[in-house]
Order: sequence, then structure tokens, then C-alpha cells
Amino acid sequence: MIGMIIRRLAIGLLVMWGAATLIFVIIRVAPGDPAAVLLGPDAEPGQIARLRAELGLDQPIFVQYGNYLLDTVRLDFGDSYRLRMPAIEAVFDRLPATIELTLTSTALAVVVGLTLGILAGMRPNTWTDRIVSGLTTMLQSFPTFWIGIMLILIFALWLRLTPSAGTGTPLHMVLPAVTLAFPFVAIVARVTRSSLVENMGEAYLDTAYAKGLTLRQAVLGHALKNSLIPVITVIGLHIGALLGGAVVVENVFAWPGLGTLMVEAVGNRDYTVVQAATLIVAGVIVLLNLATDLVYRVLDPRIRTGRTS
Amino acid sequence: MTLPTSDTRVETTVTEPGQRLLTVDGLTVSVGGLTLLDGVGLTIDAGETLGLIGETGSGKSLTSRAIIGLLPTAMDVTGSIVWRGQELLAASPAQRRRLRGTEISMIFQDPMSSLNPTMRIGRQVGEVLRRRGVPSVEVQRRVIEMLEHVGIPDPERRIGNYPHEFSGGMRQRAMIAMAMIAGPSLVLADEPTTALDVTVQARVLEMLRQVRAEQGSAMLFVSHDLRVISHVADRVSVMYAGSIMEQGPTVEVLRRPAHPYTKALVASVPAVRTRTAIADPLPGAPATPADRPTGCPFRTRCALAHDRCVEERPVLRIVGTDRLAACHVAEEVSR
Amino acid sequence: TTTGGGGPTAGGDVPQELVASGQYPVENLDPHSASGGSAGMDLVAKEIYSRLTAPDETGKIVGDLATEWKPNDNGDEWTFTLREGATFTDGSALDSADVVASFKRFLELDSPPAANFPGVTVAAPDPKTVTFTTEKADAALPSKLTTFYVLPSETEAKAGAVGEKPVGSGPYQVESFAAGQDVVLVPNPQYFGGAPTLTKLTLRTIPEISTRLTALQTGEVDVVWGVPDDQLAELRAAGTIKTEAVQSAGSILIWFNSERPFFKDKPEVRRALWQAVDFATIIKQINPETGTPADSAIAPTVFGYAPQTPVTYDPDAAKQALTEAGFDFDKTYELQYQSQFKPFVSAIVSDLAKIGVKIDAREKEQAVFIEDLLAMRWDINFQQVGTAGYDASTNLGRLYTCAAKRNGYCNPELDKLLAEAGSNPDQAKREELYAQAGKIIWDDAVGMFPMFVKTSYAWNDKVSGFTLDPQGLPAFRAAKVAGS
Amino acid sequence: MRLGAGGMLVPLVIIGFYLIAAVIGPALVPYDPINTPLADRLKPPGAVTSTGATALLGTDALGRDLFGQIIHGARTSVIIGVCVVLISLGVGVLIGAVAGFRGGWIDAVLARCIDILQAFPGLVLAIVIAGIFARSLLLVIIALSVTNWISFARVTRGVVLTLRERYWVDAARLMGVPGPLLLIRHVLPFTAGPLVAMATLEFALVVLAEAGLSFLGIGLPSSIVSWGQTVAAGRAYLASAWWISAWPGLALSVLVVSVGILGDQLTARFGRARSR
Amino acid sequence: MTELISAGPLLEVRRLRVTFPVPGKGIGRERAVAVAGADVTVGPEETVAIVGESGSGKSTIARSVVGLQRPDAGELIFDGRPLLRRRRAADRRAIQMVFQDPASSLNPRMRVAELINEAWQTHPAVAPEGDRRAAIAAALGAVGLSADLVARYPGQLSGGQCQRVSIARALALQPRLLVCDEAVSALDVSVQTQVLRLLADLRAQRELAMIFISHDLAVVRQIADRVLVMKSGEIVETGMTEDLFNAPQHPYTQALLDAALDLKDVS
Ligand SMILES: Nc1ncnc2c1ncn2[C@@H]1O[C@H](COP(=O)(O)OP(=O)(O)OP(=O)(O)O)[C@@H](O)[C@H]1O
Ligand SMILES: Nc1ncnc2c1ncn2[C@@H]1O[C@H](COP(=O)(O)OP(=O)(O)OP(=O)(O)O)[C@@H](O)[C@H]1O
Ligand SMILES: [Mg+2]
Ligand SMILES: [Mg+2]
Ligand code: NI
Repeated sequence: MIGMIIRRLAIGLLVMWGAATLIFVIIRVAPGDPAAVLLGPDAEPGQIARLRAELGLDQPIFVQYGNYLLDTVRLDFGDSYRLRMPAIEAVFDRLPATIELTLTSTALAVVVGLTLGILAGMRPNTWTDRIVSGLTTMLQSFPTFWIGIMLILIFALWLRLTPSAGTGTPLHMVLPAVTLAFPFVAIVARVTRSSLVENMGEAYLDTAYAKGLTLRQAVLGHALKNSLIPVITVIGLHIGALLGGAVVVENVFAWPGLGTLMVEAVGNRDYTVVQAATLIVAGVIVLLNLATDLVYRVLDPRIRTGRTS
Repeated sequence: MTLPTSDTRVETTVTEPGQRLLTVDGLTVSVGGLTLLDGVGLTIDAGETLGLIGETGSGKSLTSRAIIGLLPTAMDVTGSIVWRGQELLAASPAQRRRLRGTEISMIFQDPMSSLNPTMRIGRQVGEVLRRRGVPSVEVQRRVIEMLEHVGIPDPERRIGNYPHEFSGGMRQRAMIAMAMIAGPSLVLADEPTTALDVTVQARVLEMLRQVRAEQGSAMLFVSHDLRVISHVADRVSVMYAGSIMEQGPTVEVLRRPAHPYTKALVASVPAVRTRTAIADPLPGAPATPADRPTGCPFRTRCALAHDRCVEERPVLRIVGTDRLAACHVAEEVSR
Repeated sequence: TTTGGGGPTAGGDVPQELVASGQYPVENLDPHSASGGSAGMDLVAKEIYSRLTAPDETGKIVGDLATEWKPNDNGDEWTFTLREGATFTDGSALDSADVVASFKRFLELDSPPAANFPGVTVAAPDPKTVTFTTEKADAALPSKLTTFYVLPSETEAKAGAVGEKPVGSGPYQVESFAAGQDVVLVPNPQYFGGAPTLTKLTLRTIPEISTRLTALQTGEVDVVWGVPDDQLAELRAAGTIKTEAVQSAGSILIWFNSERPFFKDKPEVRRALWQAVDFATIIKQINPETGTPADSAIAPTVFGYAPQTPVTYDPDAAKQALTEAGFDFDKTYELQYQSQFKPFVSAIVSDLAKIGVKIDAREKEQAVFIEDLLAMRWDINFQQVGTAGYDASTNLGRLYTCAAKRNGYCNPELDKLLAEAGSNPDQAKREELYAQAGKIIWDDAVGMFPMFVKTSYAWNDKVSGFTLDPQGLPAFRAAKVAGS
Repeated sequence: MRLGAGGMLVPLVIIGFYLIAAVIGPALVPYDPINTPLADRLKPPGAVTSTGATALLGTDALGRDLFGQIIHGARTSVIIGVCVVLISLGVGVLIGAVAGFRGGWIDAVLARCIDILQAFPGLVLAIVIAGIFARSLLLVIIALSVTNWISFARVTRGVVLTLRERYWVDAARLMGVPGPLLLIRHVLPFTAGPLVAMATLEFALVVLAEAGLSFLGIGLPSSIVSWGQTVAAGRAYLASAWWISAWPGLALSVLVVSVGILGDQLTARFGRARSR
Repeated sequence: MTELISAGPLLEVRRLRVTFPVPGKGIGRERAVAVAGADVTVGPEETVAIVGESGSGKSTIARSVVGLQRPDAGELIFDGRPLLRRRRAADRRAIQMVFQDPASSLNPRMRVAELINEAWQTHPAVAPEGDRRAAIAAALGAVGLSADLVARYPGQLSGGQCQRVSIARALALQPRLLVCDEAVSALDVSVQTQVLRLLADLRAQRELAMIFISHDLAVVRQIADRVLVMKSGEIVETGMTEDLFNAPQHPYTQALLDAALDLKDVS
């Protein structure tokens, strides 16, 4: 167990190095000059050159890469070009809001999605199943910003139940969390359903029925736990995606998250922030993968001993 | 040669008072226009073991599942299944559920996939009791007792194990413990030893016999292996293509089959203790529900088939003293 | 909460708190950093810092820290007299040493507006006097100084050193700051102009316009700006929201790349293309409230503005002129722009297509847009340009010289006019020179100059007293909230 | 009870309708994405335009007819969806199959690469790609494909891992059937079920993602119409001119739901075939 | 038929050892021994049966012989020549296998004709000249199947038919050694008898040597010339069939024979 965690973390470091290198290369390959963007269209060429020198962008690329790796190992990600503060601080400023939103929407999606998925999967090909399937497909077929703005119009403008944007109170979180949860609910419900349906055909459920269990008892007591691994997988993947990818929702709800920070940083060619944010997200994803695997082990004892057949 | 303790077994069953537990009559199961079971009839008395034998797809599992009420919802079931005077096909789902586990229980073929891989053995074995409100301390005690009974060493420790930590034989023992823990009157055993090694099979069969003898449960023992049936069953029913072909006391049926199919089956069984030549095989493959011939379902593979077998389907009728067979020429065959 | 004893709530009891929300984020609070001159920075900087001069609502330059200023006879040295009683929020007095130190820091950090002060040196002959010496005569210096904010002389010469609670001398001081989100300001009791009425002023970034407007309608936000035309009428319809569009110093600029052979030295081609677009209709339809047809390359609020003869829509004449000039109708011309101008650009492309001119409209991301703009990788460039300091020198004088290399246009005669206009201390003379320069630029169609931009505001009618600033940078020094 | 032929038929008919709209619709419904009749802007559905025609679904903020836009956008959106899914499918199946079938270090390396890409913000990648290439349909397809293949690779790898232990694969292997042929003939056909089901779902997501790209300003060039473009353009008018975003959104939803139902049916069908 | 003259064994397996990694056991990389140094010799036209409890390593030996499993140690000598790690095509062809599960050893998406034809595509050396269709029909006929089945998919065949197609496919390559791993165990007695009879007949006709793996001692007694008894990866007893059944030496063999059931009381 400990050995496995250590091995996974070591591989995780490798993955992070890969991500660090890839982002370093890619953001520099992209056209656009950080100094020019920073100074705006009015800048003079000399000014741009001086700023480039100040930012260290005039050095040979390998020197930059070397420094970057060395600094990163020392957990120094450099200063944001634009925000004039340590890049890592900029990321950590945004991280709490992002995590808060991610966790809330995940909790929401898991509760609703699991419930819907179980309802549908318990009795496949019945009307309940069809309604849930239709509903979840619908949920997935609306663009996020559409849902977000519609929710604002309905709940903030017409019903005046929630604030429309910003942070502060728990109420501020409702609309963005619900918006983010929409497609997530759909995915969780679908995966739960199909996994459950697969398990509904398993022989051990017949054993359960033969003991006199009702459908509900058999599903909740036996089939569900066995169906959860793919659900955990998509939840893990989705949480990872939400960390840096909730841009649209953050934008619509003026939610100060990592996604907008990253997109703005890319737009501004704020290399240090992009690098720091990517590494943090990569790190979180590595940990998330590890956590997912640990959850697998809790769910399926066969994985613990390495025997799956 | 017989199992060392088989004599005592015969004794116990014979002395058991033969109260009628289950009567299945004209059981017909169909799905999407296919008739899977075609008028199956059988009876089981308290304490006795009825063997149900037949080739793949003949409908053995469907019969046992119909009795416990676990057929897929898509299947149409007609006929009658009477349990202690109660018509089960007319009973409510809740009523039927109440019988399961306590009155009628089931042991499945594949001990690996029939156990929940993510639940500890102890919980699975005790679940029937727990669901019926037995206090958990009591459940725990009885689970350990039962596991000990079926020959699982160190049951206090083993209840915390998961199925994959058990060997095949131990899993099947756990399955048996699970089926027997609530002391059911009837155990439906669907090929309970097919997946096991010969040595393990022998031990499991012996253990099953012991436990049953103590609890006085009757059993429907489903198998496609005549050798196993010949050792465990008091009476045997032979199925072919969804119907019963022959039925009677095991020894009688095997010694003098009254149906050409039974006869061919008996002849195909190779022996370990004497050298036998490979028998003359029956031609063709078993009939499937989709291409079941008219008249006698076995006629396409039967050497004795004649015109009447094509036109008229033989019904199950009394042959000799205590036997039933569905063949126009049963008397000839059994001679 | 209700109070006992009844009676209507007095106006003075209304919480004097106000939330203003714009699109652009406030990223840091150091006005001398590379963010200097950005919309977000200027919005907050003028509330927490003071400067020597500031524009009033009409764009006229008035004193802020300075009470008076005058040039020497050559026009290459300006002397500013500071006001009495200005103090920083840390209690220390603001004197000329602070101005000098700040100005040096401003230049050293190479803040974008610092580019307006090439070779300028500063000195403090006495605590209340500051002198600026320029290499050449610079008549626009007082205007340009509106982009320069004064910080205490102790401020470290490192960008961002002001931190999250900067020391300033403006009407407000910072209570809390979250980069890119919220700046919460409270009154500066020592403010030389008298402490503001508001007890709390929040400047909040809401990037999405629909959300911003909803927040205004629900009362979460009191003042917004940059409202699209189509939404203005709708907001007014609610009854409790007032709107107004104010002439800004900005205008739309659609340059032709005069380095390209098909535009180089072909004013007739450039002019014909201009003629081919029905800007009057486009403005009437797309920007009825926030745009007015332009008659000059710079806005009327800018010093140096002089109206020119409008270019009238005449597609037939345009087509004929182009044909005569041997214009290549088979070629596709690349027009670069940024996303917010998409409807306007689409309409232009549509009109040009009607006379057979093919345009490839390329929406570009900010970074790529700027890089390509500076590298002249475009045939036509669509941009909105403001004028720093409300003086033509930072617009015409900066963008249209041969040396500027901004649009490939080079005219020695124009160069001479602009140089003269930039340095002549006689304001009347300057105005006349800029009028001449403006005419050349206009008549030669260096670009198309279709529209002056207005900044639209929408606010909750309980709010009053804030300044509708032409640059979209409202000032809240005198803002008040009335009871409902 | 399960959905019979009708369950397949309804979505198939709807999807067929969309395909017809995409293929011959533009020939039947004239629409010029360049022309902007400004006098007709923001006309509600059913209004009469200045040319005397009826704008069945209304007009957008530049006066362009929405019905035409939707018909013409169908082609673009279907092309994007199909291309991205095909590219992702090809790349994903290739990588996933090789990783799963060969196992060992190849599998380990490919799995780590997938991990890295996953940790990498796909959006940033798309923005960067948008910066490298000029706006075009191809760019959108590339930008969307870049990260899309990963899920296909994962699924393929998982299925191949179980398939390569099947007896028929062993049987072919011991006969001496060469590796690539083994993969193509004896393994890949059996990944079709889950992959087809997944592809239908991804198709829907991709069509939506294109709208997302437009939202970020890195979408299609303005001369190309797509549902995503229209939905994005109507974003500012959700409260007033609801119809701009509503129609393409609705068109998209109906297609996505149909594709989703079809996907469910295919999953059910292939799933059944597999479990036998 | 010159090979037949050579007196030596057709296949010799010497000190075969196969291990598998034990998963989940950290970095130590412990390995479980599946076969611990087994010697197997198969003479020309001889049928050698391997019996033993589940997990004793029977299949692992079979898979090593056909080249599906790489041994950790040991030698495989076929027809006097060692089998290389990358086998020559002729060696691959000469050793064929029939698997336990009749349905799943045939690719369910290929028709019967394609299944048999694939063997010839892979080994053109033994492909019949001339009319392929006739050749396929002949190959099916040899295992007692009608040529009508050529267009069927495995899913449309019964278990016994599937197993015959597997055998036909193996025989199409004209092998000299046929490895049957539980080839009849999954079949019903009536069908099992058919397949056993077929194998017995083919062995005589085609001069086939066979390794016959089964846990059913009764069947082994019917078909094998010689029997190897395996337990926990080792061969504990070997002998001519009748000798071994009549006088088992090893306690394990005795236990195995004791546990085996015969029809009770019918003789
Ligand atoms: N859910 C089902 N749908 C359709 N047909 C079914 C279903 N379940 C079983 N059958 C068919 O019913 C017939 C009897 O099946 P059953 O499982 O009872 O056979 P069995 O005698 O138990 O065979 P085996 O020895 O293989 O277990 C078979 O032909 C089978 O294909
Ligand atoms: N691919 C594999 N990976 C890990 N262990 C394996 C693998 N194949 C076989 N083993 C192990 O090797 C041992 C021998 O297995 P093998 O399949 O040869 O037994 P067998 O005698 O054929 O058993 P059975 O009668 O059940 O088929 C067993 O303990 C098995 O778990
Ligand atoms: Mg069965
Ligand atoms: Mg085996
Ligand atoms: Ni561990």
C-alpha cells in the first residue's frame, strides 16, 4: 500500500515534469509577445525590448528552460508579468474559490446524478429509465453559458432568489454550482445507469434475490457498490477538468476561479502564471488519480490484493 | 463403488415422512414466441432429493428459477407451482419473496460469480437472517456456526474475508452455508458442483448431504452429470428440450431406462474404474427452442423413431410400477 | 432593519455604499507598473492617488495637485505649483520631492504612459514647485501628465511594491483588494478636496455583460458602463435605471496598410473604399447611442480637433474610382480586428462585398492582434483608439509620422506640421497646425475614420453625483446615494 | 419492455432530416453570411423583412435570417462533429489499441503521455493552437481533436486489454497470424460497440464545444456559419431577442438528443451482443 | 512420411519452468511458480493425457508447447530440433491446439469458411491447390460437418459444432501434434462422445500425436495411451494408462481416483 503510493507519487512527479515541459514549450511556440501584450498597442519598440530584458525573455531558450526547471524545483514559479506578484500567489488566490465551486458542484452532481442513474439503471428500458435518459441527454445538449445566463435571468432577475454574480455568501455559489453540475449530473447518471445495468445481470444478484431481497435492497445493498468504479473514474476525470476548465461558468458568474486566471494569463502571455497554474493543476490531477485508485481499493477488495479475475 | 457414507444417507431419507412440499404441474415458460419450458411437471416430498438431469439448454435452470420465482420479467409463465398447498404463480411478489431464503433457498452453479465480490463472506452468509430482523450478535454467532458446519476452518477469521480470498471449494461451501442458514424446507441446487475439481466435488457433496440430513431439507439437485445424480438423488427427472422425458427412482431409471434418450445418456457415461470403449454417439445436436421438431422432440436423434413419433407427441405416462416416461415405445425400451 | 418611532427615513440614513462594475479587471494597484494606462488601472488609480493635472468632464485639463502651471518662453520647461495641504493617507505631507521621486520611478519602471515623456527631466526647486524639462518644446505636457500618479517618495522602485494597501492622496483609500475581482474603497478623511460622502465604494469586475446588467437590475450593482446600444433602451424601460452616453476621446480607426503596394501612394483607392461603406447606416443601426459619425481622425473632446468634410456613401462612385485606379478585385484583403467589433466589421465586409471587394475578416486574440499590428501584418486594421491626455499630440503626433511606422503612411510635410504642433507653446497656433495635419490625414485617407465613440453608462437612479467620464472611467468623489 | 424498431426509427429519421438539411439544405434555402441587411436587425420570428420576405425564425443582430443560418450552419456543425469524432476515433483507437495490445513499456509510456495531456489544460492548448494557425474550419477541427482522442484511447485500451486474452485471439496467434492482422481482424472489430456508442455521445459534445470555442473568440471565421457561432452571437440578447440563441440551441438539442438516443440504442444492442 | 521412421520422440519438453508475477506485491516482484520443472515426452502418434487438480499447471504446459507462453527455463525439442523463441512457420503449423471453450475459441465475427481459410492464408505452404470452396467443404466433411455451415457465424452453431470447426481448422494446417486443453469438458455427454470419437478416429487416420488435457479421468482412460498426473506444478506420476488406473502409485493419484464418481449401482 505505502509502496504503491510512493511509486504512484514518483510517477506523478514524472508526469508533472512532462506537463511543465510541455506547457513551457507550447506557450513559447504560440505567437504573441508577453511584453507587447503587457504594454498594449501604444508601446514603442524600445520599451518592449527593455521589458523583455527585464522579464528575462531575451535569454536563449535553453537557459530559460534551465532556470525555469531549477526555480520550479525550488517551488519558485516567478512573478506574474501582469499582476506583479508571485505567480504562485496569484494561483493560490484563485484556488480556494475554484475548489469551493468544484466541490459543491461535484457534491450536487454526485447526489443528483447517482440518484437518477440508480432510478434508471434499476429498471432498464422502462419509462423511468427512458425519462431519465432523455433528461440527461438534454442536460448535456445545452451550452454551459446558455444554462448559466438562463439561470441568472430566472433566479436572479425574475425570482430574485439569488444574487446574479460574484462571491461572498453561500447563496452566491448556488447558480454557478448548479450550472457546472448540469452536464456533470448527466454524465454521472449515464455512467451509473450503464454500469448498474451491467451489474444487474450478474449472478450474485440472483443470489441476493434468492435470499428474499427486494429489488431496492438488492440494488442498494449489492449491485451499487459493484457499479461504482466507472462512476468514480468519471467523477475523478471530471473534477480534474473542472479545476482549470470552468472558464465559461467563471466568466458568466464573475467567479474568481483558476480557469479565468489561466485563460487570461494565456491571453496576456503571462508565462509564469500559465506555468504555475498548469503545474498546480497537474499536481492536483496526480493526487486525484491516486485518490481515485485508493477509492477503487476501498470499493473493490480484489484490487487490493491484485486479483481481479 | 460408492461414497463411504452413502448407506446412512439412504437410511435417513427413507425414514423421513413423505409430506408433499412442492407440486409443479404443466409449467410452461415462453419468451418472444419461443416455448422454453413445455409442460414440466414434478413433485418433491419433504426430505427427499429429486435429481434433474438434462443437456445444456434443456431447461433445468429455468425450472428451478421458476420455482423460486426468479425468471426474467419478460417471460410468460403458465401452469401451476403449488408450495404446501399455496399456488405460487397466483401469489403476490411480496408473498413469494417471504418464502425465499427461509422456506425455499437456492445454491447456484458458479460459486465465484454468485457471490458478491465486494461484500465480506460473513455479511453475505448472514444477510438472510439480518434482513429478517435477527439481532446482529445472533446473526454473527449463527454464521460462524454454519460456516464451521460446512467445513470452513477458522470461521471467526474467515467471515472477514472476501470471496476472492476463498478457494473454489470454500466458496461453494459458503454458498451452501448461505442457502442453509435459515433452515429452508427445500433447497434448489443448480449444478452446485459442476465448477469444482473431482476431489473437491466429492467433499462438497458429502458435506451437503450431512447438513441436509441434519436440517431435514428436501432438495432439487440440478446437474448434467449422471454420475453425480446417481449418487445424490432419490428420484430423478430427465429433461430434454424443455420437457420431462422420464421420471422415477434413480436406481430404476438408470438401471433400466424407459426412454431412448435416457438410455443413450447412460450408455455415454464413461467409467473410471473399468475400462470402457468410447460409446456410439447419439447423432446430431440437442434440439433448441427455436428448432424443436414436431411430435416427439427427441425423434430426430432417436434410432427407434417411427411415423407416430412425428405426428403425435408422446405424453408422460406411467410405465411399469413407479415410473413415468414420455415415449410411445417406452415398454420396448425398458425391457 | 426598521427603527422604532416610525417616520420616513431621512436621506442621511441611507447607507452611503455603492458598487460600480466594469468589464476590465483591476490587476494590481501600482500605477507605475506595466498595467499603467490600462482601463482597470486608471479607474481605481484616480480614486486613490492624485496627479498634477486631471481632465474634467469635457476633457479640459484642470489642476489636481497643481494649482497652476506655465511654460517658459521656449516651451521646453514647465513649472507647476503644488497645492497646500495635500497629505498622503499615512499622514505625511505631499511635497515636490514626492512628485520628483514618483516621476523618476514612473520612468524607471517603464510604465506604458511613460513613453509620452521621452527625455523629460524633473526637478524640485522648492517644496511646492516642480519643474519639467523636455528635450524639445512640448506644449502638451500638462495634458500628458494626467497619466502620471504621485506616490510617496519612500515607495520602492520595484513594480508592484505598493502592495494591496497603497498609500495615496486621492479621495478614497483601499480597504481590500482582490486582483481581478473587487477593490473595496473607503473615504480618505484627509483628502484635500474634502472626504467623499460614500462610506464604501466597491469597484467590481463582471466580465459578462448579461450578468453585469442583471446585477444592475437586481440592485447588486449601482453603476455600470460600456453597455451595448441594444441594451440601453431596455434598461431605461424598467424605470428605475438611468442611462447616458458621453462623448469620449475615443474613435474608430480603420487603417490601410500603406506599405502594401495596392494602398501605397494610392489615396484615391483608400478613399474609394471609404466611400463604399455606408457608415451612417451602420452607426445608426449598430451604435445609435454610443456612436456618432466622425468628421475628424480625433474626437471633438481632444485638443487639436478640427472638423473635416464628411465622406459620403457612394458605392457607384467608389466602384468607378477603384476600377480607374486599377484596383485588384480578385484579391482578398485581410482585415484584422478584435472580437468586440465583430458586428461592425461584419457590416463593413458586407458593404465592401457589394462593390466586389473581397475582405477576409480575421478576428484575432489580443496578443496576436498586437504583435501583428506592430509588425504590420495586415492589409486593413480595425481598432478603437483613445487619446491620452486629450491632446492630439498623443494621437496624431504619435501615430502618423514616418518614424512611427504604424500604418506605412509617410508624408514629410505632415511630419513637419506634427513636429511643429507638438512643440509650439502657443496653444492657438498648435490648434491650427493640428487642423492642417488632420486635414491631410483625412483627405489622404490614411484610414477610414467613421465614428466617434461614446461611453454609455447605466445607473440606479438613487445614485447621483458621480462623474460620467469620457474614457469610461467614472469618478466617485462626489457620488451620493439617495433614499428610495 | 424495450424500445423496438421504433426506438431506433425516430432518432434515425430526425438525424436523416438533419443530414438532408446539411447536404442539400444550403442549395434550397438561400443565405449569404456576408450580407448584413441592417434595417432588418433583431426581427422576431415571423416578421416581414425589408425585402418583403418572411423571416420564419426571425433575424439576428445584423439582420441576417436565422432560418437560413440554421440550415447553413447545420452543414458546418455536422462536418465539425463528424470530422472531430473521426479524427479522435482514429488516433484514439490506434494509440489505445497499441497500448492495450502490446502492453509492457509501450503501454506504460503511452499511459503516462495520456496522464500528462490530461493534466494539461485542454483549453489552453486550444487557444495556443488558435494562435498558431489562422481561423478556419480546419483549425476548429484540430483544436477540438487535440484532446478529444484521449477518451477514445482510454476506452479502446480497456476493451483491448480484456479482448487480447480471448481464446480466439490465442487461437489465431498460435496459428501464426501476424500482429497487426491479429489486432485488425481479431481484436478491433470487438471494440466497435463501446466505441460507436461513445462516438455518438462525443459527436454531441463536440458540436457543443464548437460553440464554446466561439465564446472564447477562437472559433470559426466570420464567413462560415455554424450553430455555435449563432448561439454565441445571440449571447448578449438572451433577455431581449431570445430567438437568436434559442433556434440553433434547439436545433442542436434535438440533434444531440436524437444522437444520444441512437447511441443508447446502439449501446444496448452492442452491449447485448457482447454479453452473450 | 520419412519423419516417422526416426525412432525418437516427436516432442520432448525438458525441465520446463514457468512463473508468473504475483501482482500487488510491491517492488519485490515475487513470482508464483506455475510449472516447476516438468518433463513431458510425446512419441509419434502417441496420445499423452495430463490430469490433475485445477491450477496445477496443465494449461500452462500446453500453452508453452504451442508457443503462447514463454517459459522461464527449460527446453522444447520438436522432431529432434529445439523450438526457437520465434518459431519457424513450419513449427508453428505442425503444433496446433484445440481450446476448452468451443464458442470463444472462434472469432464470432468470422464465418466458418473464413475461419478455416485464415489458416491457409497464414500458411500458404499447406494451402490446397485449386478450388478453395471445395477444400473447405472437404475439411468440414472430415470432422463430420455439412458444407452447408460455411456461411454461418460461430454464434449460429451448437457447442459440438463449434468444437468440430476448431478441430477442422487445426487439422487444415496438417499438424503433427494436436494439443487439446479440456477440449471436451464443456460439452454434454452425448456431444462429448461425438467429439471423442472424432478425435480417436482422426488420430488413427492422420498419424497425429496428441496431448490431451482433462480433469475427467474416465474420459482420459478411454482415449489416452499414457497419463501424466500433475499437482502444484509438478508431475507426480506418469505411466501407461491401464497401469496407472489399475495400480496408482502416488497418493495423490490414488486420491484422485478415489474421488472420481462412477454411475452408482447400475451395472
Ligand atoms: N432470458 C432468456 N431469454 C431467452 N431464452 C432463454 C433465456 N434464458 C434461457 N433461455 C433459453 O431457455 C432454454 C433453457 O435454458 P436453461 O438455462 O434452463 O437450460 P439448462 O438446462 O439450465 O442448461 P445448462 O446446462 O446450460 O445450464 C435454453 O434454450 C436457453 O437458451
Ligand atoms: N496469465 C497468468 N497470470 C498469472 N498467473 C497465471 C496465469 N496463467 C496461469 N496462472 C497461474 O498458474 C497456475 C497454473 O495455471 P494453469 O492454468 O496452468 O492450471 P490448470 O492446471 O490448467 O488449471 P485448470 O484445470 O483450472 O485449467 C495457477 O495458479 C494460475 O493461477
Ligand atoms: Mg443451467
Ligand atoms: Mg486449464
Ligand atoms: Ni498497498
